[in-house]
Amino acid sequence: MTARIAIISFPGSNCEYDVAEALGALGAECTIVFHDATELGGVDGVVIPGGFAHGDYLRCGAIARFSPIMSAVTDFANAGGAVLGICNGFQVLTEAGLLPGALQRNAGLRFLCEPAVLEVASSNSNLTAKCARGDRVVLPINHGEGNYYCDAATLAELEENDQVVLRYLHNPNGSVSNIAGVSNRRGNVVGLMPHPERAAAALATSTDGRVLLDSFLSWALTNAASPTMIGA
Amino acid sequence: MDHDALSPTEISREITRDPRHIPLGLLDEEYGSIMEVLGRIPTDLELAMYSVMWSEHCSYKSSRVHLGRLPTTAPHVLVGPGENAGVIDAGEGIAVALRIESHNHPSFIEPYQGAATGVGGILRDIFTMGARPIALMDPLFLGPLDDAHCRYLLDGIVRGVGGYGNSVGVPTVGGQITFDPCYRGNPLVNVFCLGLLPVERLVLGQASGIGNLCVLLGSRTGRDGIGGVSVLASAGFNEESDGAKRPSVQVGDPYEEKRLIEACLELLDASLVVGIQDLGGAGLACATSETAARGGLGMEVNVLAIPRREPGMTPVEVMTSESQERMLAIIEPSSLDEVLRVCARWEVEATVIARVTEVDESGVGHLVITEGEDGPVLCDVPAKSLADEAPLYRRPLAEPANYRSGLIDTTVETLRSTSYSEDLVAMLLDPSWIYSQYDHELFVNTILGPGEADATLLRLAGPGVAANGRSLALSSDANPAWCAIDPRLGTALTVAESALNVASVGATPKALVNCLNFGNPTHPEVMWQLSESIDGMAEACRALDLPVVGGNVSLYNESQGRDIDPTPTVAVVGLTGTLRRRPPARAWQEGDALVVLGTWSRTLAGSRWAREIHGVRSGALPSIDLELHARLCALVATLVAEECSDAVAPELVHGLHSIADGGIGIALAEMAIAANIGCVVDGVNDHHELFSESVSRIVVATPRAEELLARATAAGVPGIVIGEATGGRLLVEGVIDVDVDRLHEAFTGRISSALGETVAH
Amino acid sequence: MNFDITVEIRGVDGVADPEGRTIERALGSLGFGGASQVHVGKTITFALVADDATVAKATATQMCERLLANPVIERYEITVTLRP
Amino acid sequence: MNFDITVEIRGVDGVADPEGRTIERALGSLGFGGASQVHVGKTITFALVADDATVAKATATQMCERLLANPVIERYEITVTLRP
Ligand SMILES: Nc1ncnc2c1ncn2[C@@H]1O[C@H](COP(=O)(O)OP(=O)(O)O)[C@@H](O)[C@H]1O
Ligand SMILES: [Mg+2]
Repeated sequence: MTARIAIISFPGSNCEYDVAEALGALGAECTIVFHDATELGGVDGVVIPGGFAHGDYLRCGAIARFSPIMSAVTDFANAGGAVLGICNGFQVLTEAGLLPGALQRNAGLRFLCEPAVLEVASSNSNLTAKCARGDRVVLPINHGEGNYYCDAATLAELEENDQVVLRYLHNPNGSVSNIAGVSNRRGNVVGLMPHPERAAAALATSTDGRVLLDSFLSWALTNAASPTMIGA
Repeated sequence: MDHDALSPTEISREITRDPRHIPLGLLDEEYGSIMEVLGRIPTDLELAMYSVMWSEHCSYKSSRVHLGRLPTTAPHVLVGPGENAGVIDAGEGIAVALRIESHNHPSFIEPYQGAATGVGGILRDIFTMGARPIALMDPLFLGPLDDAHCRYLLDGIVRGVGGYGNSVGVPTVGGQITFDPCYRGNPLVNVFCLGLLPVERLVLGQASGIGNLCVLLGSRTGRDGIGGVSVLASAGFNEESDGAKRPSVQVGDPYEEKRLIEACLELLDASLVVGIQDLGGAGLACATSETAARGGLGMEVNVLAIPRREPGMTPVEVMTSESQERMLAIIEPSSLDEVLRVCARWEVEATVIARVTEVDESGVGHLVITEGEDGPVLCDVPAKSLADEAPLYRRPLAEPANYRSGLIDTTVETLRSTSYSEDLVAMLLDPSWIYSQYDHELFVNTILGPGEADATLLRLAGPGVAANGRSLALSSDANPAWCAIDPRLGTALTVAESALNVASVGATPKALVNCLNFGNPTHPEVMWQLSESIDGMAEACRALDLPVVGGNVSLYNESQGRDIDPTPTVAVVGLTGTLRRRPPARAWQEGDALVVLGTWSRTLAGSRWAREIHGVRSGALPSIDLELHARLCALVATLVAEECSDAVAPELVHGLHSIADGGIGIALAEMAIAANIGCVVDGVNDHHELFSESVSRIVVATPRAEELLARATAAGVPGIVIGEATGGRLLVEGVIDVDVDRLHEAFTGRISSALGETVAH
Repeated sequence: MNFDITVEIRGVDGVADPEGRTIERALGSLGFGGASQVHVGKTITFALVADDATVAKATATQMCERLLANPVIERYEITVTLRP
Repeated sequence: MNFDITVEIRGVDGVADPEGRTIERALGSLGFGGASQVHVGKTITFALVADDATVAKATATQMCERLLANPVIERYEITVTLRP
């Protein structure tokens, strides 16, 4: 079966085409949904791609969270649908309260575009279901504000519920506990700062992103959002 | 406005009676010409518009007589110089638009915003052609890193390029960095942009169709950058006046530009626009007069219709403001509703401010500016007189007094060092501190990114242009040290270097754009440098079949009366066939033979070693045989293409690195660092051979040296084996012996350790 | 009535302030030795039309809660002044 | 003596403030129609040891000129209070 994926595009988003290409190459059918839409259509999964939604003004993701489409995304997530936020998408999901914590300016105060070595910390998420804990992947990072923060109580909860999805081997940005990606409790909503779609093309330096994206697509197909709960 | 024409005596009387042209940067003769064109005394608005349009920056009045000597045509050139960007045909219905510009003076005054708005400006030049920008490059030239103010400038400029480029969603995939004391008081920020378009979307910045509407898109007009082109870009710096120039600083908004790009491309895709023009230097004065002049028609502008950011702006301020993120679209009246709808969706403000008018009885299109729909006429001038009829100067040229004596000076060949290994370590510089702050991977096009090879290699693809297996190679190059010694040969060498860089990733060089950064054009030596440089560029481009499809001239780069070294920057774009694998990069494998293909050279004139280690800047540059260079480029492109085009790689080439500044020494060190494998070289006899900067050559790492040399011979290219890749040390017998780890440390640390310190004003 | 609103936004205690730390180090290396506890915050100012100061304050508080501040990492303080 | 210094940094008049404009639009679309002239600035606070308030102010001014503010596009305001 083909997974149907909605990729949300805000004014200022810029990775939507890249995500569509990478997922398309893995067999998904992608639609780019502009932020002013109020419905997702019948999809199996949602991706919020990287970029600078609303210019990242005020705080990254702060304004995007109020775009009309976000109510539909929230309903979809609450109904158990597969939602993935990459980079700016991760920031949007934390601002929207769909994921715990917040992303702050990199500790080095500089934007960083470079490869990062990551360790899979949990296979209990839509992104890592096909990986084993401890697997290593190389994915590019590309952000100025990827410094993940949450307070000690939240961190303990994340660890306890197996919600830390990916960790940096060498922390590039000051993130608490080397966190590169987290999920919600059910594992159906995942956010990460690195870009799996940039490690998927045939001639890319690393193709480690494929297993993650493939995992997301399979997860989306087998764990369809419960339609009765959408909009409930 | 019916007046009898002014007589010459009336004109000269007026020039002295009321010299209001002086603060605007116009010469007496220029003010006189304006009165001749108009046959009357200009209004304040008219005079202000002439002053910006006839500025050096907009009119190329000092350089235009020389630029005509550049070769600009080839069958694949769709648009050459004269439009906002050059456009070449890449085949299969895809066209490539490219352009380079400088933002030097604004970046000195405010490095972050200066660099940021430089990026914003060049992007508009590209999408105004109907192309989606997919790549930026940023050649930078700064004073030395041990100078605190230069570090402050570098920090701000890099943050500015990244801050704008990253957020607007266009990757910065390359560039270059040069440190030299001559840029201490006048850094150079050149910005290159490349875009892709389906050939049929190509549009020109023309106002056609009488009665058509001109819609101003994007930001509101504020007081920023008023007179930027005449005050900032067309005069040099001296201490007292810098403060007074500050109000010209413009602030960029990449988010507005991003929405503007999307809105404009959507308008073009829907064929809702008949012409479109970006607003850059000279703002609306330039956009209205240029589109009217190109279309051969007139235009009537209602200055009150222009949305403003601040109250109380005068018509002069509104028409000459350089507020960023604005475009002027010319549309048919019937399209207006649809245009407004598309713009509203992208939250882009759109306002009708003018309409296209017919020519008068003598065939002249007038630019008329009124205050209100039927209000008073503030300006009524022939549009062409603003856009195309600035005075042209054939400024005096003079060969610098020390030019010839410098060429025959042989001091450079007598220089010695106590440790060439230490020299090599001191010369290493890794620009990754710069490019790691730039998104260089967006659109998943980047096959070989910055730092990986001699040129950046991108898929020939982007949003709206599906990947077809082929790719684009890009390289930007400049070598002011060569050009300071011999601007003609130095520029030819720069072009040759750039072409070979593009060939070394398997591409055939297809087009070149240039940014000519020079000193004060009223100095005859500077005009001589410019003229020589253009001749050198023309010779090299002709020999290498490289049409010049666009460029930019930046003059008055001087501080405290000292001109910068002549700095012609070039960017060459090439195309490859279908790639199935990543091409070999700048590295080697254990056991590879190291071969130098191309010419051999001993002279140290113009070398980085002579300049940086010994402070010597004289001697005769290495010569170049351009025909041999063309053969070398073709051979290298073929060898690399073979490695990545077939199902099975021949593995004749494991890695390669062209030789330019720093000579064979730096080339070997960079390959060793990338491979983390050393080498033993016995074919380089002394420091002359190690550091000489002849550009017609390349180091190739191969497992089958005999076969490679046979290929070279067959192609009419000389080649020799100089050594072998092996071990953990870089060893050049009798000259260099240094650990690869030490090279690596020196390489990566130089900029970041300097910038780790405080960055204050 | 017309009010001027100033919202001061700062990091909650416990959140690292790398910018503050960097400025502190930079001040030190520029020779400004006596500075410590450097913190960087954000100030948002705007004009607001409201019936009275209480309403103005309540509206500004709502703005902060919904948009201007992120309670996970930020706390805010609102000042309301009547426009002269 | 110990002083608390607050430096308020804002864009000089006439310089575009795209962030302020974007926030203004966002507030409007959230139904906070009454807000206008939104501007975003930066506040830097620190502790400073100085002989007296005049010296403290002079030092803070120097800090602004050299590092904290960019006088080309920003203006700053310094408040000095004695630490209790
Ligand atoms: N050095 C050069 N070589 C070739 N063409 C040039 C050169 N300098 C400028 N041009 C061409 O002149 C035209 C006008 O340039 P410019 O005035 O900078 O454009 P804009 O008005 O968009 O800023 C451009 O098409 C440019 O390509
Ligand atoms: Mg232009």
